[in-house]
Amino acid sequence: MHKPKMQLVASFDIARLQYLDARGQATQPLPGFATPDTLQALYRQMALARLVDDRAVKLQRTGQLGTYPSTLGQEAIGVGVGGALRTEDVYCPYYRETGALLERGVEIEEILAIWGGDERGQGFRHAPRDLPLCVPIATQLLHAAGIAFALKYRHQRLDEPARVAVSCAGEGATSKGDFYEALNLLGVWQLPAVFVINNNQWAISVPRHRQTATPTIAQKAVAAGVSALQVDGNDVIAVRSAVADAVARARGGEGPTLIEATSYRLCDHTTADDARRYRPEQELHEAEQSEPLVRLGTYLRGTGDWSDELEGELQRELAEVCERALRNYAERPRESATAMFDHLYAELPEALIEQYEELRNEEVAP
Amino acid sequence: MHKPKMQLVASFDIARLQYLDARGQATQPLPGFATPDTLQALYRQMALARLVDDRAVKLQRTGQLGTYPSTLGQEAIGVGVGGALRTEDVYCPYYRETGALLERGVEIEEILAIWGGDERGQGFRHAPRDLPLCVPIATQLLHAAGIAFALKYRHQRLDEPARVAVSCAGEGATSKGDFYEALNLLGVWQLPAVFVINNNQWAISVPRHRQTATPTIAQKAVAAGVSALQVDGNDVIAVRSAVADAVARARGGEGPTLIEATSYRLCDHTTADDARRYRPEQELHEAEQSEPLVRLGTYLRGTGDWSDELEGELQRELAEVCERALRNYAERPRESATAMFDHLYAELPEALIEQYEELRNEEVAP
Amino acid sequence: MTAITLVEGVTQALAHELRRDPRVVVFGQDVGANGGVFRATEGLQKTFGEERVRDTPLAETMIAGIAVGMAVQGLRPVAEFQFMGFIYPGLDHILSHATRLRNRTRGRLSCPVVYRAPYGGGIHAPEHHSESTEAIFAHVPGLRVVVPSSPARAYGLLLASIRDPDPVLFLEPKRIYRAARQEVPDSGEPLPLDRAFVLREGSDITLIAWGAALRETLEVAEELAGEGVKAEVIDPATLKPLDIHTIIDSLEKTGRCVVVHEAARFGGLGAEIAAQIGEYAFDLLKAPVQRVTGYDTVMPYYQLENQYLPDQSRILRGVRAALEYPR
Amino acid sequence: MTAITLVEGVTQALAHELRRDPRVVVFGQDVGANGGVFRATEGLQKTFGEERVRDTPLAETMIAGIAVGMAVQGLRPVAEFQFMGFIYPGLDHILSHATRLRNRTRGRLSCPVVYRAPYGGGIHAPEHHSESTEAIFAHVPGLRVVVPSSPARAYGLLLASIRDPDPVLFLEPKRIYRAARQEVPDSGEPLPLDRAFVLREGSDITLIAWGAALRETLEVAEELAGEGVKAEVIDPATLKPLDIHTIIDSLEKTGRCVVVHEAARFGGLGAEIAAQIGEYAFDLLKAPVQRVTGYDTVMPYYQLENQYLPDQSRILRGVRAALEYPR
Ligand SMILES: Cc1ncc(C[n+]2csc(CCOP(=O)(O)OP(=O)(O)O)c2C)c(N)n1
Ligand SMILES: Cc1ncc(C[n+]2csc(CCOP(=O)(O)OP(=O)(O)O)c2C)c(N)n1
Ligand SMILES: [Mg+2]
Ligand SMILES: [Mg+2]
Repeated sequence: MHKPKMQLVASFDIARLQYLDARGQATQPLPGFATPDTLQALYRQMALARLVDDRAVKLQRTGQLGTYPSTLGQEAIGVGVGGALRTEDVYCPYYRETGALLERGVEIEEILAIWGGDERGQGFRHAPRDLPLCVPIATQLLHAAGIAFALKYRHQRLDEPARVAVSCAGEGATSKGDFYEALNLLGVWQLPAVFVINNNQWAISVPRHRQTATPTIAQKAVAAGVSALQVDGNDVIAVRSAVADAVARARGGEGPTLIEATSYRLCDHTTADDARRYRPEQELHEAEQSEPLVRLGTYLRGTGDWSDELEGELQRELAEVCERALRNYAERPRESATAMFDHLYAELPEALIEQYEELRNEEVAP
Repeated sequence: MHKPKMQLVASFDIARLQYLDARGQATQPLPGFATPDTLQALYRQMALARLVDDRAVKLQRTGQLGTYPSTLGQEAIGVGVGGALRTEDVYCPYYRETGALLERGVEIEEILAIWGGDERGQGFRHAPRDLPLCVPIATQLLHAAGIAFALKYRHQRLDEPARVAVSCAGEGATSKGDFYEALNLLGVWQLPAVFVINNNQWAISVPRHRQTATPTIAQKAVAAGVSALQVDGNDVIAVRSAVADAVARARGGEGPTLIEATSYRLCDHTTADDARRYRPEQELHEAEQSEPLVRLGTYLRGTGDWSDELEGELQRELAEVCERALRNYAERPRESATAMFDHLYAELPEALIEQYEELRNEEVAP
Repeated sequence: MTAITLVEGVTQALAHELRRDPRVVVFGQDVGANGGVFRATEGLQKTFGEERVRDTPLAETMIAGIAVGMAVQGLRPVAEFQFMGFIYPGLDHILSHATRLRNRTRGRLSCPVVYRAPYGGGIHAPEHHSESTEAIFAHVPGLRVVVPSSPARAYGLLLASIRDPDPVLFLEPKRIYRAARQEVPDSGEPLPLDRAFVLREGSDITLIAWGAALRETLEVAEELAGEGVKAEVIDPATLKPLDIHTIIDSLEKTGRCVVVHEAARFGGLGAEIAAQIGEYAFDLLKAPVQRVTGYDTVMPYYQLENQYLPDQSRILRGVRAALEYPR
Repeated sequence: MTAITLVEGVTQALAHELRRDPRVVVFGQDVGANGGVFRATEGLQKTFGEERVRDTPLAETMIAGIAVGMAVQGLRPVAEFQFMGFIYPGLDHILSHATRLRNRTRGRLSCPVVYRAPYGGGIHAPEHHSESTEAIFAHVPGLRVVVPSSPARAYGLLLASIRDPDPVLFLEPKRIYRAARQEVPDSGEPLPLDRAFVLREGSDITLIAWGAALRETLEVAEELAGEGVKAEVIDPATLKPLDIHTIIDSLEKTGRCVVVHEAARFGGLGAEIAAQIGEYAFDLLKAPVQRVTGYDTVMPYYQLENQYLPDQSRILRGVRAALEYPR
């Protein structure tokens, strides 16, 4: 085949950020925020997320909770993202989000209620503006784009402070049109939004290499003219730093960012899944070597900022936090069946009153 | 903001192909196929497409045709693409396709019938395997992906010859999830398909720069791990050569290609549109300077392979061809109303017989 | 004050709300400089600027999805689908999110969005440009489905839809976009979203139709009047939630009913209306409810579209069947 | 031969067709090594290879769209949507293309595709995992909508669906995927797609239900038998095209009818069935057709799902209303 002469019209690079390697060694000077206090706080939140997930899985196993998606091994992403936002920013979660939700102030019992089949869990008492957990894959990214437009609009036209919309999704979600349509809009409308992809290598049983042919997820931003980078998603410092920078740029009107955080799903997809059916043992064992919690712990012990004693105290404290939450979850009052009508519309339309009555009568006298 | 050290993980380039510049001068040695005969044939087909579009628009203006989308100024894309396929390949058109359809053997009266509100036009007597014209934007790209899988499957498992699925869409279509989902699948399943984007700079009234932030459309393939290039879409030699190479690679099992062909819509979006409402006059005039037909004509005259005399002959011949087609279109028998049921299912279900009878009785005695 | 068309009623309502409420934003394909392919947003971008009247990229899932995000964050988005035939990629966000966010969060969040789309056939358009699949959306809990049939109702119902705190699908019968003119003062007065409109009073038979089909239905009522048959014509206008009471009240007088719609019959809204009449007016019914509808086949290309759409003669046949029952 | 469950009936039918016809390909999310989240494709990839039993990327529009392309080019695609709650992005390709290609090309091309999806509630699943929106699809001309309610019908109807020359939506009632076992020989014998099944004969009242709701419906019929009330139970199974004749024949005997479905009432298929009964059996009806259905609200999270779903007591109340009419 003849090789014609061609003219170069565009070039793109994808870069990767890491501060702590898998062995907990710093690979470069840490960012300014990484004081011992902050790092200990990040460690605590990751440990809490892990404990909450562990308790939730046990609740499911004992029939006290429905299907539950653990974040085991991916705690650095949720905690790194959640911690990088301001309270007034708007977070648009997917469903595998323990760390980020805790950072946003969502209560453990709210998280449990959601997976316990109770909409009231989505009430997010302390994160009233954030979107609820979202199950249909990638749809939250379009909501985040719309929210980013609203925030920009309200900042520019209604003199409100500059705020940012941040959303997370899995790497599988990046195969869905919603992801691309949202990203393309962020680019062309230059919206104040940051998308973080939790690339945990699996979409239930579908491995990353069967999801897409691209060597990175970050490069998908090239299709939308959006800046992007890849971070070591098991390095909470890298995640926190990359998200904080991206959020600052978005807030400053410098446009959106796509961040790929590479990690690994050390757990089953959900409690309804059995990963042994499809996941190579060997791959799992290797992945366990670079998990985020041990990594940060090793680093902190190296700098003398962590110890068995502190670890013991922490675990005792977190255990109490969880017990309290589990009690609240167990003891919450049952919701009346008519609640399924109470929030369907702002006001119950006349056409539905008959059905509402029927349901209420059922409940009082089944 | 501190600038951390980052590691480069991926790089991508987008290149552009051109053989004839806007003034009809060769910018590099022409590819092997570009003999005077072939170039004259390409010139003829572009001239025919232009004449068909012209006649169709006149038919619409005189109430003899419905809404019609002309390809004025974009003839090199359709003709360049259509001519690069083998008969047994499968073409998946969108709706702005005069040149490609003619190349595929679709009859002028079939094209007219479609826009004349008659499904029989989609019968494609001489292109029985190709998909019909497709109106919902970008959907045909997913059909092409499915067809490419079928062709690969039938080649590998049913010992059929290696065939390729080729599809076209506008640059506006690249904003739709279907485009991205299809492209991603081509990449990860390595399907024998070629997507060609007619970047005519406008999606009805929406200019390219409001459609996406990317400097090129070709780079969108980076999101799918698919190879891509940009071609001068007003240079029929470049289009034909790029598509032929991509089709050959696909046929040889070397995977899919995305080709962006840059052009300009010198006409209204359709006969239902009035581009003066939104399109800058100046931009139109500039674009007219680089249209494909004059460009190739100038080149051929330069090499002594074209002349006023040949042009006169050609126009006379093409006029006749069109008149014949218009006559056939005008004289085609009316279709019976019950046709709307005849091809709904392979066999009319019992449940529909009553409605079928009702319709038939209506028709005989309205 | 000059008389305006239905599509101008839409424009007038959009302009009124854009002026009244800074949270209102209008967006879709070609709604800006082009004023929409049917000119429903004519001049709005010039008056209210590109931030508030915006062209979007070509992606219906996106249009449906970002509207949810905008609404949740305190805007009043009015999203246009260029034709109903292209709304389907947006269904997921309408059905899974717009209509569920309030319920999902037990009232913490809400989604006051209006999705507009021209719908219906009869304008000799290309394929997919003549859809009327309102029944698909009317089945979705939490949604309101509104169809105006006059300039005044287009204006008043769109005002109400934009101000409504919940998601509304607003379907505009494009065949009658310019069919009639009417004086519609820009009063800012909304029309109720929970009341059917009795367009003509009568005691012999009840004719129910919405959108463009009302044209032929009213003509048939007029023709019947000539024969001394008094037909009552009802426009539900808000197809969901449906005001069945007005319909039942009419059946009390007439005992006979014909429902007319362009959409395919099977699973169309004529079925729901007939079913509710059977439930609430069983003893009043003197004849089966007649459904005069599009056939259960694909909307044909335009050469055959008039054979597909219910016309006066088919409506009249339905009326006769209802009047002459039992034979 | 051992007795199998409904989901195993699905697997057996898929395996049979994969073996019989080299053009058959099965694909969807997690259908390969994982055998589907409900194990409907268990073991198929091992037996038939990755080309024929394929995991797809996570994109439902793509799944719906490529199936069209495969079918047009002579394959027999069987596409799985993991849950009906995630099918909506695929609606456009089902409604605009799969069901229209044959008609659009006047018979030149056809689209023999089967879209499978587990549907219905009652398994304590997360949000969007309990949808039953069959009415949306049953309104689409050119589609077949099939719902099995036993292992044998799952097997026979799926065989027929795969061999059918036109697009079929095959909805699998996941609540009863493993509820009962039945001996189902792998005979390759399909069941008809145009006939309703009379599951129980009776002369006092006609109960119509499909999918999982048949369980409670049959229990109610049994309970009624104890009271000396003979209920006839009909499973339409093929919801579109609907075999109304079998239903009317039953009404000839009973004159009373209750339709049961999980889906929301408004615009649900109960309405279409009630409307057709009104049209074809007006004089036979001794009481209004009773619709016992899900409420017109969003399917709740699982704590309240059993209050949402029609249960024996609600079905029984419908039966009493039909039997005791007029009071
Ligand atoms: C639209 C849609 N399709 C299918 C599903 C079922 N499903 C739930 S999670 C999942 C895999 C998601 O993988 P990924 O995006 O990588 O996120 P992860 O679970 O790995 O964090 C699938 C297919 C869904 N929830 N939504
Ligand atoms: C899904 C969908 N949305 C909207 C339309 C209406 N429409 C027809 S053509 C068009 C613009 C397409 O622009 P582009 O993709 O650039 O192709 P071009 O017409 O410029 O060749 C639009 C919005 C459609 N046909 N399909
Ligand atoms: Mg994943
Ligand atoms: Mg274009």
